[in-house]
Amino acid sequence: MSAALPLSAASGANALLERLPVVLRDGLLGYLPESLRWIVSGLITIAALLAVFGLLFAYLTLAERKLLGRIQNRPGPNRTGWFGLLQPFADAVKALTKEDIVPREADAVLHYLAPVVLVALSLMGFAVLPFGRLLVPVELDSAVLYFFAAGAATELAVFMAGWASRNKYSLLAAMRALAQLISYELPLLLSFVPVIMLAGTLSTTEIVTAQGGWTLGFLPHWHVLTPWGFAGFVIFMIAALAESNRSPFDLPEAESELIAGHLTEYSGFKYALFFMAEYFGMCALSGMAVTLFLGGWQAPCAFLEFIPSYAWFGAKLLALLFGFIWIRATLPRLRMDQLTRLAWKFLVPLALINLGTAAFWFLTAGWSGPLQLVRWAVAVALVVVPFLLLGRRLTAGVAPRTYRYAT
Amino acid sequence: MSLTPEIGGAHVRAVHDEFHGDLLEVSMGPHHPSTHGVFRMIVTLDGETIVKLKPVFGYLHRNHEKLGENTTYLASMPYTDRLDYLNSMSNNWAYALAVEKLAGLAVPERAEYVRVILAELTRLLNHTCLAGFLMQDCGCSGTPLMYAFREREKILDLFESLSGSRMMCNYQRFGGCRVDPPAEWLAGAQRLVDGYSAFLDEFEALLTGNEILMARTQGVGRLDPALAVSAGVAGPMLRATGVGHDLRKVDGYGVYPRFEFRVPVGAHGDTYDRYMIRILEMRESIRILQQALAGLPGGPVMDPKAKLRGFRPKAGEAYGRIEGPKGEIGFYLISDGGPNPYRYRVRPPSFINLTILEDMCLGHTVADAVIILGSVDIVLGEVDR
Amino acid sequence: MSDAAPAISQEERDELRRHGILLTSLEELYNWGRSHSVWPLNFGLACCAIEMIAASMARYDIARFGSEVFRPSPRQADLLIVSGTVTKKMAPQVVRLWNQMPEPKYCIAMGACAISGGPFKQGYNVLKGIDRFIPVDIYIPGCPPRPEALLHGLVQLQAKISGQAITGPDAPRHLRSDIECDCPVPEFGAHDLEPPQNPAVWTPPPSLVRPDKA
Amino acid sequence: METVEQLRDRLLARFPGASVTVISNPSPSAQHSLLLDHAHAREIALYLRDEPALKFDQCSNVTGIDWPEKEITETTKVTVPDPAGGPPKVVAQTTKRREPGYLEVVYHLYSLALRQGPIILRLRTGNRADAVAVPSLTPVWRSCEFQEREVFDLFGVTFEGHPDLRRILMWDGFKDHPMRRDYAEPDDYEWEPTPHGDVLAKAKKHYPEKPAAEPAKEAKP
Amino acid sequence: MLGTGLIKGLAVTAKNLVGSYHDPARYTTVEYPEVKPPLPEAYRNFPFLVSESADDPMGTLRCVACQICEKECPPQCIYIEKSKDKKPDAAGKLQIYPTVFAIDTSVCMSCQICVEVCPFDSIKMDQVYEVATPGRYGDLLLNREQLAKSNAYYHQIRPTEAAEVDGRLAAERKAAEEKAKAAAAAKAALPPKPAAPSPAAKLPDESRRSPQGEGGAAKPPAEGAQP
Repeated sequence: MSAALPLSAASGANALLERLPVVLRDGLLGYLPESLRWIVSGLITIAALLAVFGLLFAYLTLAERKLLGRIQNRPGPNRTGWFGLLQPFADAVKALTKEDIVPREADAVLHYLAPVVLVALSLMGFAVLPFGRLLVPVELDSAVLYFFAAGAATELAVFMAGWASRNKYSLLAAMRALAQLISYELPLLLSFVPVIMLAGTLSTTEIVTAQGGWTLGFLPHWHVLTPWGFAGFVIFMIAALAESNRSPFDLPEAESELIAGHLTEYSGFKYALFFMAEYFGMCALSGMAVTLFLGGWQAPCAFLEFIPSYAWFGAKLLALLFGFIWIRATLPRLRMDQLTRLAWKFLVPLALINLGTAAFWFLTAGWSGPLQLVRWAVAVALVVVPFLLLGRRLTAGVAPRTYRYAT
Repeated sequence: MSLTPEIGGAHVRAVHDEFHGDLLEVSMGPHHPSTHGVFRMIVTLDGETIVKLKPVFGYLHRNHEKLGENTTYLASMPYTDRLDYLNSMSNNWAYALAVEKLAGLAVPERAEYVRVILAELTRLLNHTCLAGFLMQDCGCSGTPLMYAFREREKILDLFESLSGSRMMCNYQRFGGCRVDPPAEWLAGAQRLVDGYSAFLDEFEALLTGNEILMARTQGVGRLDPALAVSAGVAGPMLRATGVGHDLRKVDGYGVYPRFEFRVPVGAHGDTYDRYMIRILEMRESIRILQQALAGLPGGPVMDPKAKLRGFRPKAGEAYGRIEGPKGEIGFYLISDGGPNPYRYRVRPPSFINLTILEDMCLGHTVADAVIILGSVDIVLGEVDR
Repeated sequence: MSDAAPAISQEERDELRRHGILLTSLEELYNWGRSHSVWPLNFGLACCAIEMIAASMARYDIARFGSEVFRPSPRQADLLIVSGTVTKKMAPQVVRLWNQMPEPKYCIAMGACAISGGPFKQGYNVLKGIDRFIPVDIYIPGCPPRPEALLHGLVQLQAKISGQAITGPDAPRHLRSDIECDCPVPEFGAHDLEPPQNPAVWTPPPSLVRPDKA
Repeated sequence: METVEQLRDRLLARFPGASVTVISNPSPSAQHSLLLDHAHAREIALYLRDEPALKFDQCSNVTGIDWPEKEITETTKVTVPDPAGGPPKVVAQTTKRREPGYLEVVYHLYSLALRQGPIILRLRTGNRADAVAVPSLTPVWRSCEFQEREVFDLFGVTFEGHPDLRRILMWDGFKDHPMRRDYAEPDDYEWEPTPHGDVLAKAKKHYPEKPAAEPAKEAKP
Repeated sequence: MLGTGLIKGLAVTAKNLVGSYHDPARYTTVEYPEVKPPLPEAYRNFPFLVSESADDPMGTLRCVACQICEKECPPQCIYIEKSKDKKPDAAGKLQIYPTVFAIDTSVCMSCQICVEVCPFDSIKMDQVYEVATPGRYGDLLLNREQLAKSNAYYHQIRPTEAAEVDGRLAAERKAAEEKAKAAAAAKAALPPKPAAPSPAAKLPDESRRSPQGEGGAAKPPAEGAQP
């Protein structure tokens, strides 16, 4: 963990809660010889991450099932333990004890490696996320680059899974996964280039710090509240949906088309690992979105700062995860060619134009008074007009229809 | 740069000839989440584009016709429930109609009205479920299907309180209906019909204007009207191509000529049209139901001359058909004067509608094939019998 | 475990109990996990499949039991609900699906057709009960059974799983070495399936329940 | 719409060499049908489809019927002169003749354009064993494709000119034609608690010997 | 504009999510094992045999083993064996009774045709659906003892229909008694015949069994007493 940043206007209670995780860790480390501290500190961080996000994964599956249920007018799991709270553990026990089948024809090594690699890679992203003011597992200067490099590699694991299974459906899914990877990596990266441009850094901590402060005490300086930031955030989230293979971009495991896609030949705990990796990836990308656009661990209003920073991070993360689930409950799936077309012909140009908008915003930072209004109007127009034009071209030939009646 | 490019078969084949890729043969089904039962398609793929599709039938061939020839006329009635198991009431009616034609039985007026009410409720049920299943095929995570089944349960409650069974109603009899619907049942039906438009509005708000859905379905699986007619395609699928053919209007069986309703027809014959025609048909069914419930006459629901047991029509043959929710469902019966039909044949609409499945799917992708099949609206009990 | 060991000395009994306590709690955890997370295969055959779908819908909501995760791939499923008529053309596929499922796995024969061929049993292409080829845990008669009946069957199955022991004669199939878990897939013959039943799974009843008609 | 007789006359006028017979239907439905010969069947079908006054553009239903060989006992009353010279006696004479069996394919045609129908066409095979071919009407109406395959599968009628004549409902290696009336299904009724009729006869073979003490189980206490 | 349809859809799901907490129309689950849904009177699952008294179900079965249901049952799941002797039924008339009456519920298709064709109102449809069992042979083939349920039970599950049936049976019995009395008066020398040798041969007129009576719907009482 990085050295503690100076606490600005923090009260005593805030400081205690804020420091609690670090204090606990340091208290543990105090009993160890100096030479071991660095490694044990790392292990503690990893353990804490695994515990928190492991639990989050468990309850996210439950939350998804219950929310889907509620949206569909039913309660969802509610019988295993009080309020269904033990359901994830029952699933875990079952998955752990389930027979593990490796098809005879499959490439046994790759078949085994794919879920392991996938989970490992999706966990790597967490290393650079600033979970709180004092909670950054690894402070890297090029944290954002590292994060997306690790994230991009997950699709290779999906491809591994699809290829190694020697199943036609898995193979189709693997091809889809690769095409999706190549298509959506670009808008994903382009969407946050403006953030880096404006913050002038690749370090996640500094990006969060750059979003600190409030106008009038309640309007935070988050990137999402600027025209380019909003556009970037939306593009980022769409691309994140695709990167984490979530509906409406869950083409690699499209249930109604490809059985279970790349997962078709996986059983037992290996399957659970895939599931875990999907949720980890979703959490990591949401965390990155929080960091880049939603002000990271910053509180939305000045007077709410007494709540510890990691709680704010968690709340924002959960809000985005709820969005993932809500979208999954509503939208149908895109087709492969539509998916790539959406990326290349809509999101990429939009992200590029957004780069220009951000540049305009950056150059006009000094404008004030009535010029501030002009600045906003131009920036909003730079976002909305391309969206409308590109949107119209994207949906050309697709429109609600009117019908006639026979005699 | 639209989401639905023109993917014609010829174009695709030309491209394929240019870059000789290896073709991949995939067997979809008989266990596949979106073949709507135990249907199987052997699909030859170039990349993800379909260059050949051969349907394989028979995984639910449970010898309906043979059993029909070995049992009495009456005993076949519960078997017709299990033909198209979503729409037992319409199947019952089609079979009863064919037998009534064969034996020359008359049906009391009240029974005709009750039959119309039940057939239109069945149409609502079937089209609602189809819309839900189609959305499921498009990749929705169950939500539209849940809403569809929420309404289905309400209709099934009505069926259950009238006939005793949720799905297998076994309700129609030769020369009338088994049970006279009591007043409270009719009131319940009226409540359901009154509330159905609101459900349809909500369902349409959920999906009809959805850009993803429109992009997925518009221009996908086009069907040419001439081919549709030649291939015997019937029902909403035929009307989606622009042919305004509805047996309720053409044959005017039952008391349908007394009701005012319109027949929606599509212009493109694609999957979206097939979906929308069904939505619009449900709105027309609601109109028919309102009229039928308002105009239901009194009297018996059973022809007093009709016999339950020992039913032996004179030798001869008859083909009776009605406009079922899936298309023209017909029964062809030959009597040799005995208690069992000599020949008992079902004209299964969903089986015949599948004739042109390959024509519709060529040049599209696997994802499209799934929704094209979904929009054909098959029930395997009827396809394979 | 401790009760199941008669005719041994007290020391041995204590010794066993010491192991037994551990064994019993593991067993409980294992059975609890298995019984509360029964994921069915997304596999419908005929009419009963519609009621099976209805059971997963809002009115009945099989999700309350943790079983709404209908997996489309047999590799991830625990429960095969044979929901409808199994025809002879379909029977090999069903057996294949069963073999593809990883242990522990369960089978529910839902509806008359799956149990005995039901109303269609006299058809030439209808298998007279899926228990001719694969072991069935729970039978749910009805044509089709109500969704509540399926839920009742599921509760019965959960109870059955909870009652199983890890070792001994009560152990589930997959934990016993004397039972072959893979079922041979029948082949299409010229007139019928070959073989028409799997003798390892299916045995005719020991004596006739019904006296012969005079 | 024209009556069947008018239609027959029209067809005979148009196709002089053809044989078109009206098969009348005594039932109240009064759906009479036309029996066509093989040589002209497809031409006549095309004519029915394309002739502007008829336009039977949809073949709704195709099915087969099995008419097995029948033994017909006819009783005729013959007046026999009494050889003894008495008044001639009326004697009932029974003659038995075997009517050969055949398979029949029935097509129900409707016109969507003119909203008329049905016209029912029938084609008959020579016998049930070797001469089981009829011309396929799939080139005329696409809807016959699967339905003729079904008739081939279940009845064993072969359709000449069908593009893809394979079994459709049963598996490929299946040998029998189960909808024929003399089809004997495989005996697999080992366990039948409540069989009747044919099934009972089959099931009985599988019943074990009845134990002597057994009947008391369900008998009245 | 691109996206309006998506947002409309999201609004519908959001409405349902919120509605599930306060609107009963948007939360339709019946929590089955604890809450059992009320079954409509017409609901049918498997047949049972009506006996007049609960104490002696085998002695008071209404069934006279006429075997009509056995013949008419579409999947042929009923098996009946007639008795060789006769014994008095509830009305005191000597009747043949079934020594064996078995229904294979693993075959039964719940079609209710046996109920419709039964001229003696002796077989009715039960409403028990919780019949899942791990045993294949023992639990699914129901014999006479398992099938017999009392008239009181019938009244409990189908009050309207049972009352109607009772009324009709009482009228029939009364008419039969009067007829017997009249016959006895006319032919005082001859003792009244208790029962026909074969009940099947002396079935009541079929038209009486107009099929409307079966669904629990209101139906006028049988058209007059038997002549």
